[in-house]
Amino acid sequence: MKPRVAVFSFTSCEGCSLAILECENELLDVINLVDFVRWREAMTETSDEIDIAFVDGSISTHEDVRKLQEIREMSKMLIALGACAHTTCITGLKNRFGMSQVKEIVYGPDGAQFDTIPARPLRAVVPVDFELPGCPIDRGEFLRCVRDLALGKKPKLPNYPVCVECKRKGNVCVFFKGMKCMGPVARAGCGALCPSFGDYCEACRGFVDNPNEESHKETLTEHGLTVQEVMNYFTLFNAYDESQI
Amino acid sequence: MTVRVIDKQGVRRLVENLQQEAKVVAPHRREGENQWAFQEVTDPDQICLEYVTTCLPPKEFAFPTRETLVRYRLGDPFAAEAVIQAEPIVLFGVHPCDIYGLQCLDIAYCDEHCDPNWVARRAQMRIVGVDCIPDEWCFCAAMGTATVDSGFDLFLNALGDGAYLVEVGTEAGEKMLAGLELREATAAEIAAVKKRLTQRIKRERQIEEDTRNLPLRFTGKAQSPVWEKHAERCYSCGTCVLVCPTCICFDVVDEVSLDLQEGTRDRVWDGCMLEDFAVVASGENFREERFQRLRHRHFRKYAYLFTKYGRPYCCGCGRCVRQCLVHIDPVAILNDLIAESKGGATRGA
Amino acid sequence: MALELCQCERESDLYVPRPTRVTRVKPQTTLETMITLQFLDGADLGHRPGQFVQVFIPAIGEAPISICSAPNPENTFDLCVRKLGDVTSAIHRLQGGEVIGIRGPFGNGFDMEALQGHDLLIVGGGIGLVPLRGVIQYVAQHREDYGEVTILYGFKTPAEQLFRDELDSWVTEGQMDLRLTVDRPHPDWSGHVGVITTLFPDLKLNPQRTKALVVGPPIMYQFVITECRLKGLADDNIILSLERRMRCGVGKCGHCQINNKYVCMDGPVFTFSEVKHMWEAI
Amino acid sequence: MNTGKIEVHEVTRVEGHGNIILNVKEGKIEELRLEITESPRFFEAMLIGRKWYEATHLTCRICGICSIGHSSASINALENGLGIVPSEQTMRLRRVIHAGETLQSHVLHVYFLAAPDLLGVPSVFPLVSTHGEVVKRALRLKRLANDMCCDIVGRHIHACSFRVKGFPKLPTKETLAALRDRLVAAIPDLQATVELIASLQLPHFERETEYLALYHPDEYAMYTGQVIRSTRGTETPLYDYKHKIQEYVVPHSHAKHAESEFGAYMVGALARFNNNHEQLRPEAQEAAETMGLQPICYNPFMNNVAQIVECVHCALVALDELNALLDMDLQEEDLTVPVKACRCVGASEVPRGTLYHEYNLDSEGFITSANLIIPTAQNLNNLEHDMHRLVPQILDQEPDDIRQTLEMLVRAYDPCISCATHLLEVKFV
Ligand SMILES: Cc1cc2nc3c(=O)[nH]c(=O)nc-3n(C[C@H](O)[C@H](O)[C@H](O)COP(=O)(O)OP(=O)(O)OC[C@H]3O[C@@H](n4cnc5c(N)ncnc54)[C@H](O)[C@@H]3O)c2cc1C
Ligand code: SF4
Ligand code: SF4
Ligand code: SF4
Repeated sequence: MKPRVAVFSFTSCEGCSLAILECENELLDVINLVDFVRWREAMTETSDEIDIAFVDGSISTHEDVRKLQEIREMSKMLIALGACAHTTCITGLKNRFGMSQVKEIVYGPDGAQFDTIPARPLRAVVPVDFELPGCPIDRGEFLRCVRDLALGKKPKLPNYPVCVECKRKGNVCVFFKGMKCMGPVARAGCGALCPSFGDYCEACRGFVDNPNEESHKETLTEHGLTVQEVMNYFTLFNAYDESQI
Repeated sequence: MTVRVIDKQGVRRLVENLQQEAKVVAPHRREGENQWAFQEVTDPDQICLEYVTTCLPPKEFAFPTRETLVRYRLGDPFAAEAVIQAEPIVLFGVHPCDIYGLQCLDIAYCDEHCDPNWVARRAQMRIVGVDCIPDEWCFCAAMGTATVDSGFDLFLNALGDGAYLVEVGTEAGEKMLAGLELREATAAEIAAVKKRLTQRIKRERQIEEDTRNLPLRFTGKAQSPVWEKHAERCYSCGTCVLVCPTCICFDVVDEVSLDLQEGTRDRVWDGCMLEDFAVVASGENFREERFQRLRHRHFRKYAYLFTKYGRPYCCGCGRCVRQCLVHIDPVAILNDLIAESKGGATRGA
Repeated sequence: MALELCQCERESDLYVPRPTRVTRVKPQTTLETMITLQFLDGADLGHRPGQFVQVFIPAIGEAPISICSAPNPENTFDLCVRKLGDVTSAIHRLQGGEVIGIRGPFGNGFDMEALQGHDLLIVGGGIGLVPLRGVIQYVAQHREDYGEVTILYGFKTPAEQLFRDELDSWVTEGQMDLRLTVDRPHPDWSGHVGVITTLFPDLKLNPQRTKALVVGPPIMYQFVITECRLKGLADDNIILSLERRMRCGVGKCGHCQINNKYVCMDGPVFTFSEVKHMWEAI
Repeated sequence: MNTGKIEVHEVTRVEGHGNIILNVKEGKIEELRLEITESPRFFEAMLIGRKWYEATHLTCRICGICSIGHSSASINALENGLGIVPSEQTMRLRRVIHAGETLQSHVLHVYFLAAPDLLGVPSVFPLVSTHGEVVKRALRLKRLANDMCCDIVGRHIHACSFRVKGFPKLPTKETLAALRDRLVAAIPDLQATVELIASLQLPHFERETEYLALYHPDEYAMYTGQVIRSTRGTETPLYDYKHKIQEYVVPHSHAKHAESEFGAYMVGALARFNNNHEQLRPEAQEAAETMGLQPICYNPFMNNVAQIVECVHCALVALDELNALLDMDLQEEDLTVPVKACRCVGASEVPRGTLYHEYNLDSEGFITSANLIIPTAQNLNNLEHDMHRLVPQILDQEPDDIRQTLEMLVRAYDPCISCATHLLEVKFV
């Protein structure tokens, strides 16, 4: 039987769920591999019997926590879809402020009624079987993940930095063009997309297992960034810090 | 044989002639400061023969960054076949160090087992060498690769104004010159090139030891503080080994079509500086620490393979240190090792 | 030009797996299973004990696995596999009858001729017994060529014991001295308890005549080698088999290198004197 | 239905989380509202303390559908503030990717989200077997639209190299030519789309309201415009947007609502059409006629039709721009930007309407405050007014049909709820 697949969204831009719909050339093959049984953005039906749940978004309200636990209950396998679910992505930037401060700032005196907690990745709330990183996910990586699951393989992420893919592409390192890049510490898998388009890597896929962060902070400083700017580079997609919540 | 001179127009015609029969690949300028890359020639005027070094070495034309080794159809039984794709190709404008690098891979890829993909591509490859422009990082003189006397079909030595002294390496090279009217070189021209080549052997970045003794300098150096000192800022990003003309390692990955009908086994460039290179299925990592990986890379280049094949597996092109963001430098490492084994302490340690 | 250097013939099928039929599946423990294979054309694999093959499961991938049987007249060979990842799990899903791919045999294997006339001390820890089973079968087939054979086999719990139904025949037909041990006391176990080195004090062997063949997890080697040396064995006579990550099996991909040695070409079998100066070995 | 409560918990096939609540007692509406339950992300707060060059990549993450639109508004704002005039080459490339996104979003909306309603199925998936060709056509068009972005800026969702002043890497001529050829080949698919929509019956419903859209003297305003134009006859300069649009908080919504001096108003494809139809390509005007769309149209369901009109227009604009680019000699440009303290205001017409970005920078280029006004948020007010007008007209129907019609109305607006939840203004002191 084909695995029953559901897609859920929490605090995010939903770009990662949409990225699935952007597999236009492969979508018909995907439908042959799996059955979509629940996906609010794309369909009206719902189902509670789920083999694989793809969940995008970070968890940033009490309601989110409750719903995610429910999804975990009804799914055999839970896969974090994209940066928000994996590192909190930019939604973690609000964690720099206290929550009551954030609400006060944004809603004024009525703020207290709103439900918001520091943004956290899925794995901080429930056990997660696999994390597909990236903002948004890499379509190829998503397709490989679906295929591997259909074949009974465990999906794997590279544990080397973006520089590796950048080299394999034959790119000129953007440091030679006066930019500063997070590639040496960021986890590969995107095919060094940004440097290949002349931009620098912002580490949307999070870091490799053992990034040499100290060394990279020094490198960025040597290339002219201020301490604040270095912090910004490190936190744009990776602001979530366990110890802060 | 008389020594001939090819002028700017001649070079252009030579390229056009070669393009009749083969894909011609030559250095081109790339965006960014002082950047070049080997690229297929579409317009001979875009070729840039006066260049320092390319981002990737020319090995990619015989060992692509990713290539399919085996293709198979699923089913019972599955049907697998080798995929060996080779086409006539001319690498035009290769520096001596890179020619040396290709030879290193020839040896390693043909040792005991013969890698069919490498061999097929190399069999159809012709090389036109050109002498180089040094930069602040290269050290070919120290490695003895500033000049080569084999490994090319033609070799061009600059005379200025786009003219070159032509050295013929093979019969195929001689044939390449057919139809081009080349004048004979003057004695003064020959002397000028000779003089330049002799000077080339003495460059600033030197290794303070006869390179032939390098393997000796590695004995007893496994526990040297040199490794940790130099590895401190290493990212394990693999850039140094991926851009190296003499590095050979690869990973093999399986790709299966989404309809689950067919698949390929592909090899992609890999490198021993990467953290997971020596991880086994049980999870154990046999080179867990950065310094262990840095140590292995240097032992391999200057001791293991040197001893095995009688030549260093480093051509001194300087790509690794040039492109390493923290400029971890084999010359500095070698000199530290040499200083250490000559009795001094590690410099700066 | 380049190929002036190339002395070898072209091996265009170097990376192509040969179709091989799974003729039998024999589960061993919850983690290990044994499969028997035969080339579709019935050809002989032509291996020696201690060599390995690259097993290819279509659509999944390839993994190096030791051949765990001695050459036989039926031209079949056995593999015993622990379920650890993609390929090994796929091997566990085999039911028999399927066609999978094999490249090899690769590696040096045990030099069975050089072992002739010697007493053998065979030490297997856990799944390390797998490549040694080929040696044991070979010795049983050529029993008169070898002296006394002692087998030490240690495993964590009784449930993890491999080749259960064969062990008796090693003792009776093979006339070998087999000693088993489990790491920790266990309700289902009445035999020896303790790590494998605890079997050594009772051993009586002639260090001049004995060659030790040791295969096990990395942690086991240093302790067993120490015991062997205490028994007076020369480093040349302690023979090991090492495992590393491996991609090509033919000395190209670089993954299995230990110092200057390639496990796939120079090994997996090494003498202790070969590896004792290699800081990456054990 | 005369009495009872209808709740649509989590409206499906829209982007983001929203509920419809309708409570009727004896033929009278007691309660009717669209609840926006999407978790707020506090974008304006996120922006505080970030460098100016991070704004574009940060704000494009507001929305996965109109990410290019957010980048456009952001770049437009920064360039206005920092006094940068992009080159012709840059503007042409931007118009291609902007058209790509509009095309992709409209195709997604009409084929995947709205069409199942019209064809009576719960999602696009059953259509694969019943309307295989239609689905394949939609996928083809969507892929092409995506590639118009991917081939130039790396990806459509959260473009990599879409930056202030220009493009760090230029596409090759081969890439551009390939896109042009594919666009030419896609014309029949667009025609077929027009015919398909012309053949479908959309609900009749009208409510007079105000339509707002950007206006540009030289073109049908998409990437950006100069003034905010209203069907009520007013024109407001872009930097004065706060005088035209007032935002306010409503208790049932995590998204702010907006109104102009005339009350609720609508933005989006229909609003653009109603304001600027005479600037559309003739072929697009023809398509409008074929599908029965005429200015000024007060039927919000016709927004779907206006979207298809824009698909035709955008494809033709992109074609012209690609041809022009192929005739040019593309030049690497200097992308260095001098920074200064300034107020940056910009806007873009994104698939769902006018999107405003405003940042204030200090002298080092750090963002000190930000304000973002998102199209869906502007439309919510109008949408609720529509619902109040529509419900009495259909109250005699079965609850399921009422529910269905209300959902269709919500979908016709193509709301992007996750976007809308971030228009929360931050006042920083
Ligand atoms: C000479 C030799 C003989 C062997 N003999 C036997 C035998 O007889 N029986 C037996 O059971 N085993 C044997 N092994 C071990 C066996 O090869 C491994 O267990 C097997 O390769 C696991 O493959 P897999 O696809 O199941 O594992 P996977 O874990 O899926 O891994 C495949 C490869 O990827 C690597 N890998 C795993 N995880 C990661 C990660 N997170 N990131 C990057 N890389 C990763 C692994 O190192 C492995 O090389 C032998 C090994 C060698 C070298
Ligand atoms: S551009 Fe970035 S990812 Fe690429 S090599 Fe340079 S530092 Fe690494
Ligand atoms: S290059 Fe970096 S920022 Fe770009 S997609 Fe890859 S990981 Fe993300
Ligand atoms: S030495 Fe430099 S290039 Fe090599 S892995 Fe370390 S940091 Fe990367």
